[in-house]
Amino acid sequence: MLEVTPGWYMTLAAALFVLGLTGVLVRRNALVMFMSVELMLNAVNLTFVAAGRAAGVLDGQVAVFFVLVVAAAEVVVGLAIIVAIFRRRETASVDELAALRG
Amino acid sequence: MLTLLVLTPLLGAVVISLVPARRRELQLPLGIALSAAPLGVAGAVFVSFEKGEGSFQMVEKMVWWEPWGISWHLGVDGISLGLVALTTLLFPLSLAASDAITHRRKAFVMAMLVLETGLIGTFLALDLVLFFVFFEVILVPMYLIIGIWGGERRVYAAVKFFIYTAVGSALLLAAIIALAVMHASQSVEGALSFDYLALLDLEISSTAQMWLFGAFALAFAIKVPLFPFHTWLPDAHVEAPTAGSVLLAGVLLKLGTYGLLRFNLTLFPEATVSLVPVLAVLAVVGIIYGAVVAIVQPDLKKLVAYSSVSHLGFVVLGIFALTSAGLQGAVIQNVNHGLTTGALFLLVGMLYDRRHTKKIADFGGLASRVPMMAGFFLFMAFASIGLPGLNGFVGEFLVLVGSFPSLPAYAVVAAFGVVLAAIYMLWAYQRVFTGPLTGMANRKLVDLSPKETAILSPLAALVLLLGLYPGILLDRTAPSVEAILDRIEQTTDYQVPSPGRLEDVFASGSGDGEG
Amino acid sequence: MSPGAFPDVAWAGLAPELVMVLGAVVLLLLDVQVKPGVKVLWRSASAIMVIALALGIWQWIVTEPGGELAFGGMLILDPAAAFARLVVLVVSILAISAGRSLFVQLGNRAAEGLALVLLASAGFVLMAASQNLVMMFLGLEMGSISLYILAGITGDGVRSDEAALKYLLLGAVASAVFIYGVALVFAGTGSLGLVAIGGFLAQYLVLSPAVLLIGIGLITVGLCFKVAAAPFHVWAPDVYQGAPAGIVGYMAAVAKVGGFAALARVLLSGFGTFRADWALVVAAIAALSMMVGAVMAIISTDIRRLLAYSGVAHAGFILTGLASGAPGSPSVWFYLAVYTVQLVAAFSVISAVGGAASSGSALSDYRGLYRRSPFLAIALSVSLLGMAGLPLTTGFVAKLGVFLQAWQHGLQWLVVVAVLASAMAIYLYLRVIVTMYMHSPTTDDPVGSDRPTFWALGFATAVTVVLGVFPQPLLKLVESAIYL
Amino acid sequence: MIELPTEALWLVIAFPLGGALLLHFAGRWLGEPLAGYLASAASLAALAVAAVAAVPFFTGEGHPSQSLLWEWMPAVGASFEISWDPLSALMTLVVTGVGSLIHIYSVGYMHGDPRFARFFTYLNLFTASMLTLVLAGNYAMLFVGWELVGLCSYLLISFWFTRPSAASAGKKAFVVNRIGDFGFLIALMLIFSTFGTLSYTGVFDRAAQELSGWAPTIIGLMLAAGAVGKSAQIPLYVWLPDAMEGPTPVSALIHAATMVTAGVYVIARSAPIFELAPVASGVVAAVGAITALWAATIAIGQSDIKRVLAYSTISQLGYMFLAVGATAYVAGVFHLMTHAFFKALLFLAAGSVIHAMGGRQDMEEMGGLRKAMPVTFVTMGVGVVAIAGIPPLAGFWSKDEILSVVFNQGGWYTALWLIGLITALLTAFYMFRQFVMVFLGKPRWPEGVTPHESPRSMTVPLVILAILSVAGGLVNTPFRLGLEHFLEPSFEGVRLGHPPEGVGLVLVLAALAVGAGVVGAAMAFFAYHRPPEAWRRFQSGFGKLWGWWENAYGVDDAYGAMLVTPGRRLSEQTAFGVDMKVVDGAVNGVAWLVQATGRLIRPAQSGLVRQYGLWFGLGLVALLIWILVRGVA
Repeated sequence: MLEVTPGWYMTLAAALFVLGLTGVLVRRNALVMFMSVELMLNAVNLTFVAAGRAAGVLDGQVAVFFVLVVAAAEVVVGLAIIVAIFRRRETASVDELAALRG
Repeated sequence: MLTLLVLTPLLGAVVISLVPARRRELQLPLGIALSAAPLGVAGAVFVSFEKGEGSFQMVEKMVWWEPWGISWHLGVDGISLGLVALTTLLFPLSLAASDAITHRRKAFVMAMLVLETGLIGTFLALDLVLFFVFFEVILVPMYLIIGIWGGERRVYAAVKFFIYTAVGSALLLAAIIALAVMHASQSVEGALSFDYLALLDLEISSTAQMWLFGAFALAFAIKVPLFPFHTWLPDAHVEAPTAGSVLLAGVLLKLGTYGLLRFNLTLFPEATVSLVPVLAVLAVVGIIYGAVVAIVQPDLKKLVAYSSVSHLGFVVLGIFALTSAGLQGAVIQNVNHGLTTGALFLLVGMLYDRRHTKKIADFGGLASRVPMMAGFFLFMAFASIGLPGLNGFVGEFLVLVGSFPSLPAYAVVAAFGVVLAAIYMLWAYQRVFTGPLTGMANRKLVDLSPKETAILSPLAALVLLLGLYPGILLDRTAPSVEAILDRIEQTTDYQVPSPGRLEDVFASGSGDGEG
Repeated sequence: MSPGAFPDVAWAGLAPELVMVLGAVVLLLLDVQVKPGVKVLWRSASAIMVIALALGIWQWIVTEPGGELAFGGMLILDPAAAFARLVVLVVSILAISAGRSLFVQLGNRAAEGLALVLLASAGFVLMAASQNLVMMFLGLEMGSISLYILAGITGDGVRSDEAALKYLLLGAVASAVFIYGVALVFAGTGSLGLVAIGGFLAQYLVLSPAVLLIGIGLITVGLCFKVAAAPFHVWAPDVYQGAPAGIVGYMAAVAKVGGFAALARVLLSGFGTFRADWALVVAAIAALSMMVGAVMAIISTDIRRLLAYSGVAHAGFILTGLASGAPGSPSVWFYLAVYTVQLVAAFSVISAVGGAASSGSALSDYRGLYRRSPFLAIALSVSLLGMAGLPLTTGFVAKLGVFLQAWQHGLQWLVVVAVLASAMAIYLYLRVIVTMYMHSPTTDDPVGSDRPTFWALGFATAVTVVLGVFPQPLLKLVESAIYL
Repeated sequence: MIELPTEALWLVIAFPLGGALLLHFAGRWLGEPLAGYLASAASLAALAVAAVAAVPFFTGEGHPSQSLLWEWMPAVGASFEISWDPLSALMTLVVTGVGSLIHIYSVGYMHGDPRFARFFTYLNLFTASMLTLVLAGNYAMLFVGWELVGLCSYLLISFWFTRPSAASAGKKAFVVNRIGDFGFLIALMLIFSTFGTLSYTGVFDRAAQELSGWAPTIIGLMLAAGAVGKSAQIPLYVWLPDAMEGPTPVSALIHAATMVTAGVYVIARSAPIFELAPVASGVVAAVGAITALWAATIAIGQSDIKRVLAYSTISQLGYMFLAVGATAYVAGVFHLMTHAFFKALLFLAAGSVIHAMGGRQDMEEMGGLRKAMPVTFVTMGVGVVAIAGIPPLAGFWSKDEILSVVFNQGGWYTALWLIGLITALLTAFYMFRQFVMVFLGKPRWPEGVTPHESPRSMTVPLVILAILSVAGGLVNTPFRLGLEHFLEPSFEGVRLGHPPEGVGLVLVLAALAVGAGVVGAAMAFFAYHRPPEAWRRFQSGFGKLWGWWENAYGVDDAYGAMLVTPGRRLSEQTAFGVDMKVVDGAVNGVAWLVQATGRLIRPAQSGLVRQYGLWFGLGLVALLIWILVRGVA
């Protein structure tokens, strides 16, 4: 039977991370972009867990909690800002936010 | 004593800053008085200077930051002595000639005094970082003087001046750092040092010498300015107020030639010897080019500015002649040019104050209306042309005769600059001062006031004194110059040419002179 | 340590941060319960900062050269951390002094703003003191999230919202990249503590360094984003331009301190043995930052964007020191200390001229500033000349130090690039000075500055000049702020 | 008899110099005529000192000596040192003697000029400068005098500077001289790099052993270049005719008697170098001969009284060049001296005429002045006869000696001799032409002009100079070589050119020279002692040639078209084309390049978050690739 080594998990995590990053780059809606960032962070979590498991230490699993908390905090702030912008401009598309440039 | 000399003007600036702004009438006279103080100190330095001594005198050294090997290290030798004296002399005179500055006068006087500290400091610094600090700091007051009190295109000129020089000195800083690091790797303790005297003992590979020489030379070439780095100069001169022009031409440009002489020749002797042709070509091109361009300048100030390019070419040629006469000529020509060109700028300024124009075409036949002014102008013009008996000749002659044995072809071409000098100066004089008096405005001109005469007279007296008895300076510079040449001879296989059959001169010289 | 026992916490060592965090909480509670005036809140926040600074100085004095681990190895209290704390606190105090009018304008949100400043400062100090990479991430986020909110705190401007969103979005991506790098390093070495990582790397030959190298790369990129080094700097001009004037200087300064402290700690104490590998990368980023920053700043017409791009160039200069390895860290700290003070001073002037809550500051608004307010013009000029690295300002000493280090450690080419970039940079600072002194103003209205701004600017100006001439005290101070 | 030590000779320079200084500062206060008297006294005092100091040479007991005044530029062996030998003594005497007379003359001539005192300041300064030149003990100090006389020449030519032509002529003189000085400077450089010194003794004592091959030739040619400028020889003579813009005493003193002979003096002084350089000597001789003929033909066509004399001076200087080029140094110096007498006389007499004619200089407006100005008439007559080379007047002796020495050189010098002979004929022709046009015939004065004899202060110098012109030649006749003997110490060790040995040949040569003079004089007399219409017919008989002479062969225009205009255009193109556009353009181009780079990458800063993300991502990927490639490799 095929053994699923930590390497598999980490490869999957890498794929997820790239997917998330691509999402940030291709999606216009700020909300979706945030979701993509969440995907990146989840990829990180998967890596942490896999690596922690491989190394036989708990640090990886512990780190995941912190990352989750941070992700939550980021989303809270992000949503607040997006809501504020949506109220003013009735759009959540980041492509319409280009007053600052040059 | 030297610390005192450097700091006196700065103290003066502090004193001026304490004068209430509403006491406007006090600012200028006080500034003149305060700038006379360093002149006094410089006089004392000059008098107590030991004549036969080639090394640094009155050395003062205080450690500034040990780990980096930086110290407040001052000293004077025959090469800096004359320039320091010139600096301290020109400041009171140019301040006295600044009546026309009415706008923000206090700031002007302060800027001038700060500038003086910077200039004196640059000439006396024996620590490369200290030198660099002064070298750069000078830019600020000069920049303000041009940019605030200058003519119509003052901002453009000021920024060009600042940027051009700053860019030039950027690589200088890198090269200075390289030297200090080199010291760390060569000294027993592995300590960094920016001390000039310590850096003299470095053993620098030929390649490194080339690079470092290049970095130093670029900074100084821009300051001199050597062709083709000269275009900031006419702009700066045209826009600068009289005092600014006087000091720019009189002293600031000398930082370049001083730097070449002080640092390039001694720190990188090998590179010096092998790069002589490059510098000599630039110098000679500058001599001819500056003169050719000066001939048709429609603006009197620009004409004098281009004449500086030509004159300083002689200085550089003298430096890279690497002969005793050439170097002495360079040193004394530094001072001479400061006196004569300073005086010419003062005169143009006085003319400008009266007529508010510097265009040659606006004048004509002034000599019959303002004979004293015309007389001084002609005197200084002839000094600048290199009339024997006046100071300009001493420098040019020493340079030409001194550079012939080592650089015959260059010396011959340079000598032609003497012809061109007569053309542009006398033609300008002819158009401005002789012929029938033209124009209503010119008819109302007033001749020099006693004060203006008093400003110009010391310069005229020095022009004559140095022309007839340059020994007053040469006696003091000769040992220092010999020391530099000795150093070059010891560290390279260069031999200062000694008199001999012309066939040998041409065989060993780098060119094949005329005929 | 038996289970259940309270971990060994170096309370004293963390006293300044505790004061700041608790102070933030107290401020918020006070605001809810007592509803004091803005002035009272501002004074309280200032008092908290000053107390924290006093404690910070005390901690600096008692810190041992080697430092000590605290919070079970999460943090390291060494001179570098202590110095970072001093810089952050001084900058914070200057910023809230000069930014008083912003908090006044925030009205009932002033407490939030002040609390966020306290939290952000605490966060970046923790980041600088982190020995554990996850802890570093937490400090980073604590500081960054506070800054995201501060960027949009006025809530009444299109541009400030945009700035906040851009900062947040890109910052979140950068954070993700950073923490992914941490995860990869963890995967490669099996530990999160930098000391342990360093030990591991010194001890074992890493057979497949790819994962580790990518990890290091990602961490570096994440932190380079925070310090706005090219090519990860694109957010900075927009954010600096859009965020409220009263707080931009602070945002820029503390993020740089935290970011560089973390970068230095990661690269020097964690991956010091890998210097041969990362030095060139860092040097390349440094060179690119210096050139791009200088060139872009030259064509900027908004003074904030100009300062942002110049900040990119400065990041390059600091990275130059960092690339020199551990011996370069004192020069990095000197640079950071003097640059952040200049930066805060410059933005304080912008805030005074354009209004504390304003977004965007066209260069043309500074025409003839000298006539409208000589004090502000001089203060800005001194800061700018300091940034330009003109001799007799701290900027020169800082640059000299960095260049010396780089030259000594084999990065001669980088020094050449750096001196050329700094020569170019002079032009852009000169442009501002020319505008202030040599152009006539469009309006003759005098510009005022309140008393705290006056003192803050006075202090910054004095520091820039006095330490520029006699930098020995500060040089001595940073000598021990070295990463081993 | 008082023995004056060489150490005291600085007084010779100091008197006129002191006079100049005094007049410079107090001239206006002293006023007319005191300033003039003072200046004359200064000049006379110098003459007195020089005369006393020269006594030992006359008695044959004197030896050349040097006295150091002070070190000037030790690095190039330049000092202020006075060298006192027969040659400098002779020059000093000529300068102070003729100079004093011209000073006195000027008191009358410059009467009423608003800048009376200033004129004498310059005159005194000139005397001091010229004395510096001739008394110098080394080439550097000689160059001081050399240039200072140029300065004075400049100042005095453009003395009436409100006239544009005067201002322009002064500048032209200085600039053209500078071109010659360029050569002179090179000569000094060559000398210094060979000998390590510039002092005469140092150079001449070692000349034979240090100079070899082409070295002496090139030094000689370069010295000659300087001399060509100062002594107005082809191709640099063009400044001298224009120099006539100056007051006439100036023309007499500077542009006839003294300054312009400095070139001859320098070559004579450098005889030990030319001794080693026969080619250089030959060039000098050829230049001199051609100039003599060239200028003489031009002189024929001039109608301005002073221009005739100016071209005559150029021509006579050509004789002197011919002499020194033929190593007849003594003859050259001899002609220098006699020429100083009679040419100063001619100029002063012309000045007297101009004075009488109310400033008019056109000879066509003169005529018949014989009766109105008897003294001037007689004295000028003496001068004309002297210059025409008619015995026993001064000009005959010197010119004859030159021609016979040149003839004796043989070879191609014979051709030069022939040129000299033709020139002698032409000289007599144009001088008599002038004399006839001015003094004889019927008056052609314009209305309102009533010529009168000049005041005593002007006529007395005329008379004295006339006497000198008559008797001056007697110092060196084939019967008694007084001057040659006198100058012997100065030319010790130098082979001097000599006239042929045989008495018969000498007499034939002399007869030919005299014959040429007489023929020329007679031709002039017959052609011009007639009504103006007749001369015009005579002149038109020459066809185009006359036009060329009148127009001085158009050399000025040619120089203008070939040198001045292109030079100016070059300068303009350099200044406004190269300098502004290329050199400064490059500087501004660098600045533009930086900005252009900025504008090029500015679009990256689009303000679009996703694009920012893209840059971030690209940077990240690039970095990772680099790390991996490096790490794995």
